[in-house]
Amino acid sequence: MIVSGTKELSGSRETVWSVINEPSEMAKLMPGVESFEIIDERHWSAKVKVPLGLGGLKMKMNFEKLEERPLEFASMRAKGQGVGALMDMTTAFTLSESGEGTSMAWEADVKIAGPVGAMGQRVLQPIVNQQVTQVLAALEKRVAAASSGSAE
Amino acid sequence: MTTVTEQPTTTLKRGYVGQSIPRREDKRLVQGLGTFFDDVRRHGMGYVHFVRSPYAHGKIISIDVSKALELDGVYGTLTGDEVAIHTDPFFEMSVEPGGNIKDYALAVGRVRHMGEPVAAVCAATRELARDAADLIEVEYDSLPVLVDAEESLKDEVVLHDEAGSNVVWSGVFDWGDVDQALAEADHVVKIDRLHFHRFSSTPLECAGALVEYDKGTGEWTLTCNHQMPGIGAIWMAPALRTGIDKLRFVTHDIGGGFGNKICLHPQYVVLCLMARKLGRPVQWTEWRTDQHTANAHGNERTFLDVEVAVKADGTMTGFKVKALDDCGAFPRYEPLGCIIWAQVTPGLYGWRNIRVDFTQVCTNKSPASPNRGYSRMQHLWLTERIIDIVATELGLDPVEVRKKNYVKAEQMPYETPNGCFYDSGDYAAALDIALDLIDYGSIEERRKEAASRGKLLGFGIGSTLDSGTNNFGQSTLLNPDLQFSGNNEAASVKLDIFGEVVVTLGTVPQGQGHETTAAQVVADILGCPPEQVNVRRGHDTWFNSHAGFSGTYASQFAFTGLGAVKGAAELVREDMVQLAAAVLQAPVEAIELADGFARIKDGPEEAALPFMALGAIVNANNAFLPPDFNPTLNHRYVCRPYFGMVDTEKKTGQLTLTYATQIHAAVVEIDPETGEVEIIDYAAVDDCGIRINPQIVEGQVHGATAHAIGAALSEEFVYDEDGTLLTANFYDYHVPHAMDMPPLKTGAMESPSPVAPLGAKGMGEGGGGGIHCLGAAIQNALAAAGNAIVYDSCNPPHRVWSMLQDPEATRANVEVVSK
Amino acid sequence: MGAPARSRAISLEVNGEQIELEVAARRLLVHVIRDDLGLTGTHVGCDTGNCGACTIHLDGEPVKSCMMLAVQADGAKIGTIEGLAGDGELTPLQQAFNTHHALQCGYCTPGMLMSATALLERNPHPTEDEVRYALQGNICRCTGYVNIVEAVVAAGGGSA
Amino acid sequence: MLLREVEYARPATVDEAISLLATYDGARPLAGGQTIVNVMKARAAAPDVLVDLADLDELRGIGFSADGLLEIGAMVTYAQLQGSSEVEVARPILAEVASTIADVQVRNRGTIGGNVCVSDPTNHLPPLLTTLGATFTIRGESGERTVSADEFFIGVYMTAVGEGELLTKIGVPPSSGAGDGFAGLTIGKHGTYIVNAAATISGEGARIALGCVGATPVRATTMEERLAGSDFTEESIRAAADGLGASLDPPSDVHGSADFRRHLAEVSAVRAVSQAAERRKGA
Repeated sequence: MIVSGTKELSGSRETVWSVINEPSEMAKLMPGVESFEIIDERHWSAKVKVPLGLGGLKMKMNFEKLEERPLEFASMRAKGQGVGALMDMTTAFTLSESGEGTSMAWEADVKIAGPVGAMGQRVLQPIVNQQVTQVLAALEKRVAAASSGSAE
Repeated sequence: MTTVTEQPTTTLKRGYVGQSIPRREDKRLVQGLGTFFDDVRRHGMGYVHFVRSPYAHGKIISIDVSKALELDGVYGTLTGDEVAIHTDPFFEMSVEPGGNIKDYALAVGRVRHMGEPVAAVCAATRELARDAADLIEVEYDSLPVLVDAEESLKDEVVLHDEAGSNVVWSGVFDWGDVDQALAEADHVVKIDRLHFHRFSSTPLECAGALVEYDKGTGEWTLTCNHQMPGIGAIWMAPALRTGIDKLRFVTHDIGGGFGNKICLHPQYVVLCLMARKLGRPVQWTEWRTDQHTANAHGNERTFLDVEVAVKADGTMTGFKVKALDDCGAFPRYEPLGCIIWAQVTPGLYGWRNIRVDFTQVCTNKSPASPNRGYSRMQHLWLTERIIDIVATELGLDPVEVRKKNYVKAEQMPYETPNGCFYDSGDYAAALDIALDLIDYGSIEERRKEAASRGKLLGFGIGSTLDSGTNNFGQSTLLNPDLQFSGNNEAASVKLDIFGEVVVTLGTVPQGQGHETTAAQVVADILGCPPEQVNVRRGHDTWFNSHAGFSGTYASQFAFTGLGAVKGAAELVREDMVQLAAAVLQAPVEAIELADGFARIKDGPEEAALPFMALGAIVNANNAFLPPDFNPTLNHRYVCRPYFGMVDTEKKTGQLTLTYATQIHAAVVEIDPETGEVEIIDYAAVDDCGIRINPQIVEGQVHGATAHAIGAALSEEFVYDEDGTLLTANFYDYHVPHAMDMPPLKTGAMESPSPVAPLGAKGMGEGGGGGIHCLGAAIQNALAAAGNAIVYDSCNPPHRVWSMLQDPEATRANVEVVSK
Repeated sequence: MGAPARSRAISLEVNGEQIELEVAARRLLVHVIRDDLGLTGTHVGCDTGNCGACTIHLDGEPVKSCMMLAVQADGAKIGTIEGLAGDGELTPLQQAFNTHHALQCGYCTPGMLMSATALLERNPHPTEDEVRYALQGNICRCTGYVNIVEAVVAAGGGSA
Repeated sequence: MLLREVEYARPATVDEAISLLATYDGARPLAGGQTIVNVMKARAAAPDVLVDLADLDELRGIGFSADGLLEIGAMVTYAQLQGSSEVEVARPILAEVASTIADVQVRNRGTIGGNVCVSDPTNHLPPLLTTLGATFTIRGESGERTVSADEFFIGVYMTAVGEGELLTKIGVPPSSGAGDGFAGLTIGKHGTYIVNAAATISGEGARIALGCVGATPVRATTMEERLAGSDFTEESIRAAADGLGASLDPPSDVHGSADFRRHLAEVSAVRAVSQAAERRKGA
């Protein structure tokens, strides 16, 4: 499943880059992160509990930075394993200047395997969309805060 | 020149046989007093849970069980590495390349389908075992996934390195001269592609076993629900490097099998190893999701490049086809499916020129396993599709074209182009009964009435055969080196000290009512009421009479199962008659057995011995009998049907023995806006020769029909491109419930089998009649809305809707070349 | 107010007998019935609550015992298949299942009987459609439902 | 089939329940359990604490508010809806739709509150309650609030009921001469919906909501506008539905492609509206 979109952010490319390219910053944006660990420059891991109305879906996620061109492009791979589910996601962000702010084009290729993947297929896309919406909303806030912070 | 094999038969006095006696199994089952494997407990037993692969294809990088072992209450674990050390790969039936495949009880180094067992853990409770399984860390590297048989054939990705190819088996079957038939035909109808989908009978009780190991003797006891322990032991004993008698299979009641409980040997071997490793009884109960993802799917088959030779008058003289069978990740019972279909090569039709180019491949899906109508159903679907597509394309009447092409009653016994003998039957007469039941005469009127309500009405026929009793010699048509031929089954009958008749069976019933029908047969032979006959429940390979391929499969109980019962009962009868003659001092000819007595025919009333007296004399009071007279009242009989040898060059021979006929007819209404298919009339006519118990026969017809209706309209194992099974539970894999099933009308004929011991033919599997007649009925209904061709055996609303949206896409599949 | 706990002492009336036991909160009622109480007539046929083989009576109404935690049943009256025929005397419905060949492997039968018994208590003379509606939550893979429906209708005095 | 460890509490009052939900991390209410127990069996989503609402009789009532609103407690089962004389009088469509949810056993346990709080896109009641103009009363430690369906359904498995809160009742306006309809395509009879549509026609016009085509019920607003002042003939209803499918972005799955769902959305909407119009005439 491929989900993609473009988000206009009211912050400079430097600000946006600093948020999305800093694992610990990114961790704050993701819903349900319970713990976070940086292994090395290119690898980090997190324990997440995807919050759903029925209770959390617990997963252990491993992230790997794949490619980066500062201020312009970054891609990473996230592999998550929970009980009966396995997630493999490759995401890429492309930043460009857009007036005062930054335009961020993003794309994610998400694969969910395992029995839970089979059970949840009809709700998977909406759930992924929900998560993405939450991340983007948090990102918007964070960038806004960082921008106003730097302006002070 | 082959001739029909005459089986030794005696005329059976029909008394209880032929009656719908209520089943004796029922009394315990309706009170919840049946004993299924999961009902059995042992002191100190542990529960096993499997860790299963979430990947359809991947390398196993590492397995770490340490955290699981730290958990309180965990008894131990087992991984593929240990399995590879302590067992040998299972015996493969194929020649190369499939024969080189190494199939172990747990994944060794690589996973090849989603849900494949990778490790096992045993703990004090079911819940703990699953907790522990969650703690086992397995690291995988994913590999490219094959979910399409045609992709598999390219061998760009190979599942089994040791085989070097995804092809399990391939070969050409060529009977008659199809090229000449096509050359001489007035019309050649070409069909590019037909697809028979994946589904299975999904017995309501999942698989499982309780396994105990006796360290002193090296023996394992499996309290289980294997439906064919004979073959189970043949697979397991060599893998476990032990003797076949070290494996004792015990079954009590089994919650349905339908062939799906034949390939349980991988899981059972894990349980055997675990029981031995831990020195305690271990128990495993499969869950539904596991059964769907990783146990037993029916064979999926794609038919390519079909060409049918048709004469101007509608006579079909032959066809050729490329069949591509998808058996999933491991062959297991395969490649037997590459030949079993040949038992019904021409279907019900008289065409003599048939060429089938058959290839079977592995894919990253659940392994296949025999499934009610195993392998024949797929082929019969092809023949029925051919008939209806030819009829549609050439404007022939589906009833008339069938009657014209059916093998005729006067041709029976009929030798098929590949040397099988259709023993008896009158297909056209059976069709007439079915047509009457659905009021065929009113179809056009009903079609108009439905149209006035915006519905598309369609009518269809499915004509099939259920071939009963396997000749395992057909496996040598796949692999001449196999040392298999023929078949046999055992039973024992004895008269006990208090005059009870005790019967044990070699068969392993899962709902077919063997306790009842065997009692009917024995009662008639011994002259007592069936209540006096105790047919022991279940099966125990140590104590029941048991033969090499003992089990319940291949629609063969009526022949070999009851044949063995009959043989053993007749031996006991002979003893009883001789004993009575000796005691009553009358000639043997003067003795009759009736009403629980041995007596002198037309003799005085007191010249009679109750069975109890006979039993007591032999078992407790026999000193007065002369030394050279030793009636035992205790006999075992092995029924060995005679098949003769198959011809591996010509690929001909008697592959089976009896052919029951099923003619199904259905009327459906399609809602063109949603693609929903509603069955508004359904009739199933069965001719299985002598019906031992008509009510049980009818029950089998109902059940086989329900399976076929489910398969035709909703049951489908669908995989996505990553090899994830999308229909892994009863939400998405929809089996018909009471509101989905239409009322069924049934009809019966009795064309006694001239070859079977009781004139009765195996009939439990049916032939998938519903799949054929519903496909035909849907095509018939769609004729008024673009004339789409039904190309798939499963037609849920979305598929019917797309056929309505783009009938041309389906029509592009078919071409008629007329001369 | 009781704080959340991983196990709980519960009391059940099972087939007329009062039972007290301590159960883990996570355990399904069906497992407690089968494994702890030894009433193995209640079966498990799926893991998603579709098949109805585990149907029991909870305070007189049919429910699926695999879709309930045992702790939820605290204080309830439970009826299982073993309680239908007192002293081995089959109920008319059980008898009708035998007469009409309404079972083959017998695995779905207990759940089917519990659903049908509840129907007949509410509606002693159901029509065929009413029977099919009442049994929709019970999957049978052997019979095609034909004889089951017939047996229930017959037990209600009708003919299907 | 085998659940993770979980803690269980069975409060005697609504306040206790709310307090438990607010106090314990990962606590979730347990109503009929016909979804959540299943999900826990798969170990998919896993609450840490279950707060069983079984003893909260306050949530089991069906009655009328002072201003005539039909009030249904969150713990009212589908079977109760089927048998309720209040529902029969005030809004019979609720009983009619409830009678097609799953099967007898599930209807004996499953609740209206559970159905909406799960907010599964294939559930029956979210689109129905959306067209009926239902209100949802949510209570938390800081008090009670009442929201509309549009505010209530937030996403898949997500509703306006926040942590430490409980849905207590659902208010449904009585028919008052309105006609209600419900249609769609299921997997087998009374099975899971592939697409469904609910419609209500009253003096104020038509309200139409679609299920299974998005995370939450989707209002067919264009169709509603086109039907303003309509005579509700079959032609006019079909004309109003034209293009509805194209406006949607439904998911694809094994039971239907996005295109099939778009098509079914139109068909279901037409059928639901026709049924509603017919019933309004008959009322």
